[in-house]
Amino acid sequence: MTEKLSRLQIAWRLAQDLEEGLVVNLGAGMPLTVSNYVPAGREVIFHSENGVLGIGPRPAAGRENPQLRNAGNQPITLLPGGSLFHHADSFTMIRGGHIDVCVLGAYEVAENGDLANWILPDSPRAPAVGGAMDLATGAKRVFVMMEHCSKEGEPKILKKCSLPLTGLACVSSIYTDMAVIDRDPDGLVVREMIAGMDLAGLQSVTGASLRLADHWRVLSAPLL
Amino acid sequence: MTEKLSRLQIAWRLAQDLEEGLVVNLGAGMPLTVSNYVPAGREVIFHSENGVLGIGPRPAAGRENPQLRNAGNQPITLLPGGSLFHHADSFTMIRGGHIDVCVLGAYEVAENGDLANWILPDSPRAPAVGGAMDLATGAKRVFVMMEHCSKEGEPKILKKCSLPLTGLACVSSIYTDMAVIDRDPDGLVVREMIAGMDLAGLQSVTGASLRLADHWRVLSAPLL
Amino acid sequence: MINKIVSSLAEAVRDIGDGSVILLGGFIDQGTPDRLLEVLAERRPRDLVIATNNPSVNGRGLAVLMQAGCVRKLICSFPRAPNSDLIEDRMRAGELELEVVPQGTLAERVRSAGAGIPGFYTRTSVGTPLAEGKEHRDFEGETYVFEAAIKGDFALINAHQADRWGNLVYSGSWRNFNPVMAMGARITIAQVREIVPAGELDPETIVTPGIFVNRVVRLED
Amino acid sequence: MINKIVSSLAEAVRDIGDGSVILLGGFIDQGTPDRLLEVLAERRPRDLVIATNNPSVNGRGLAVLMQAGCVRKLICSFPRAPNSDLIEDRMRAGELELEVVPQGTLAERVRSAGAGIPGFYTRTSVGTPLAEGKEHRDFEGETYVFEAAIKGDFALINAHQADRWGNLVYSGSWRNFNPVMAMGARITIAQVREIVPAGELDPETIVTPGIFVNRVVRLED
Repeated sequence: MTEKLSRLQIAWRLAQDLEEGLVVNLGAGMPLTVSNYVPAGREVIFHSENGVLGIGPRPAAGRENPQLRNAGNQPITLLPGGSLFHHADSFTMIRGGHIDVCVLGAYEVAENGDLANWILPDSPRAPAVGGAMDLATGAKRVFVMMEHCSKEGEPKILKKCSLPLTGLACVSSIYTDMAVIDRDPDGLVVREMIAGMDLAGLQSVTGASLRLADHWRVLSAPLL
Repeated sequence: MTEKLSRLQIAWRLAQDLEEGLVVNLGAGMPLTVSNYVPAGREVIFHSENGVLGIGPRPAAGRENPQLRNAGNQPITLLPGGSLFHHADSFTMIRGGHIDVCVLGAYEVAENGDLANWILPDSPRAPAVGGAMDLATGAKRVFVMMEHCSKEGEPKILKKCSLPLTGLACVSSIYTDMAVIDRDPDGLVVREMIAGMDLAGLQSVTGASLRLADHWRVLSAPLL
Repeated sequence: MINKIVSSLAEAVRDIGDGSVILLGGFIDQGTPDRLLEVLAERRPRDLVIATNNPSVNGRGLAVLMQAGCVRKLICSFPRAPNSDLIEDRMRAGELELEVVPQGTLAERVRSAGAGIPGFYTRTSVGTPLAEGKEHRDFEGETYVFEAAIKGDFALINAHQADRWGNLVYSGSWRNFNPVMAMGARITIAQVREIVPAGELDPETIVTPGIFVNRVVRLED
Repeated sequence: MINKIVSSLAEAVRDIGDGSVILLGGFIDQGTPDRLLEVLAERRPRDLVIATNNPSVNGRGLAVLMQAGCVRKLICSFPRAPNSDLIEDRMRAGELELEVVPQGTLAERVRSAGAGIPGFYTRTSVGTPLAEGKEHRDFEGETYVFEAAIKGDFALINAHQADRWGNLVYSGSWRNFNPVMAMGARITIAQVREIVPAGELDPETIVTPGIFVNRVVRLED
């Protein structure tokens, strides 16, 4: 049977791919959970666009510093080696290609790497972009983590995005509850699928053509 | 008789016009001497383009910090309130109009405020501009200090500069060994002349038309 | 003697007039200049243009100014907050103009103004609705969009410590937009938690040199 | 464990190849990366393009590299020094290309490269020989000239203290161009006087966060 990953399991799976020494920005929401699952002993430097490098574990209850929070407004700690800077320097890091990986959620990803994750045209809310466009465009690699399909069961990986874009041809890898998919110059390549899933099954819930990597593996994650 | 000012006296005279609280950049060479003559008790903040604000008196012999020097490479001290920053921030201050006054030497000044102070076309030396163009263009006011005439006795204040320019229409005031001259929308206005000098005499050593201010005064400086 | 310390919040914001462009430091509710904004709201200036990362999320500061009807236009990256109904309602009523700007573009547009740079090119937003109507240009095979500087008449910021020359240091992530906005305005006004004698801040560690700051006011405890 | 500390100068500059664009920190002889340059000169790379405020004034560092015939082009603001005969002689011999850039324009061109900005407009140099051949453009009645980013393959810099993450602090006016050049290169290499354990540098006072630094080498006493 095909057991889909939970959101935390997606975060866990993505975290395994963050190599030692990378500088990684985690988008607000679900991506922020990724930092909990970096393998012990591996140093990954987490960046927050409000001017922090080297974010450590969440502070213990009662030990929060109200003047040290991430871009999701959660209390944080700094690791030894952490540093602080202002917004223009922070986005010099982002826009200038100094961030190795950013992790973002998505409404839609296209097979050419286009990303839509900031606005639903029919929303009554004011349009809010934050740092999403800067990160999508500036980071060396953009990892998307999301459910493979929308709540209505529609594919979110598409030939072409229908929603207003966040960035062009920027997504490098997609981590979903069903698969890990990389983008190469020819399109989308499935690197991992959950147990019981085959390419035809994955293709049936995907709006863009998928190829299977030669050495694809089963996508699995511990219970979290 | 007409007693011309020495270079140090020009510096002294200029220093009297630096009001409390101004941020002032002093060009290398002769302008650096200006800081010695700010009236006691008046706080003027001296900026050096290599990343220093709040330069204090020259350090006592043997007390120099080799890692604290000005743009002329002389040892300096910092006043309480001084700060340090990098070159991009330093020229944000300059280019962004945050420097109230810069003091520069000049080969030529034109009546429209054009300044030539960086290159002699027939020099065998490599052309070297340093921060002169940034300062001439970016400072709110540019004070020129120079001898009124060249060593050959030729006027240095001209209808139009003949040398390659440093900046366009940037000079606000000129302090020479004979006069203090301001620029207004109609041209050059003599604010002070040395004792014994009259407008005709000054005009005869000046290549641009001068007007005499209504309340002009005698230019004088203590013996230095 | 140079003394940028003013004795009250009201004195600090005394000359912010109708139609002023005001840059705000702060991010979410980290290091926002709430008290300056609240005291400004008492004076009921009209038609203010506010550049800030986001609206007030705690009902303080900018929320008070907006509720007082003082704001005509908001330039920001994330115009959404617990109280952003206010923004949306006023937008629908045609009483509030909104310009959405990517966060880093906002920071750089303000820094540019402070640095005497009228605008710059960035890849950020190319291909998105936020680039529509802007000049596009290719450099080495990549497409960029031109973003114009945002110059403030005033910046209102929040800092940890100040001295009488206006030197500032911040604390933790409350630094964020504050030093950037300080660079981009004609007059920068800081609310600070502590004032120390000149010379007490280590020159090596001052983040905002006093050249960028015009007035400092200490918050009452 | 992240460890950007390398054990020798030679290892620090091991991969600087012919034709590299190298950004140098330092100003006059304040905070120049002399030892890195001298060890690089031993390897005799060819056709280097060097961006720096000025040539070596003390006969060390860049002077050694130039005397070894490694430099094809110099981008600098003040190409004059006690030893600048060398520059002028080589220029006349057609062996050295010189691009003179106003000092602040040099800093901003490099910072732009580091910030993902391909170029910017400035009033500096308009109307002078240094603006000739460059794009001019008016903004609000003022004329500006376009200056393109300078991206380095390498930056060689000088700092006071470092940790294994590459965080740097400087000392006094030896800061100058060093943090700027660190931002503008693909690989930044710092010679430092002291290495301290991670966490010993106060996060509030780090000037160059380690993200901008690839290798750190401590000078022998």
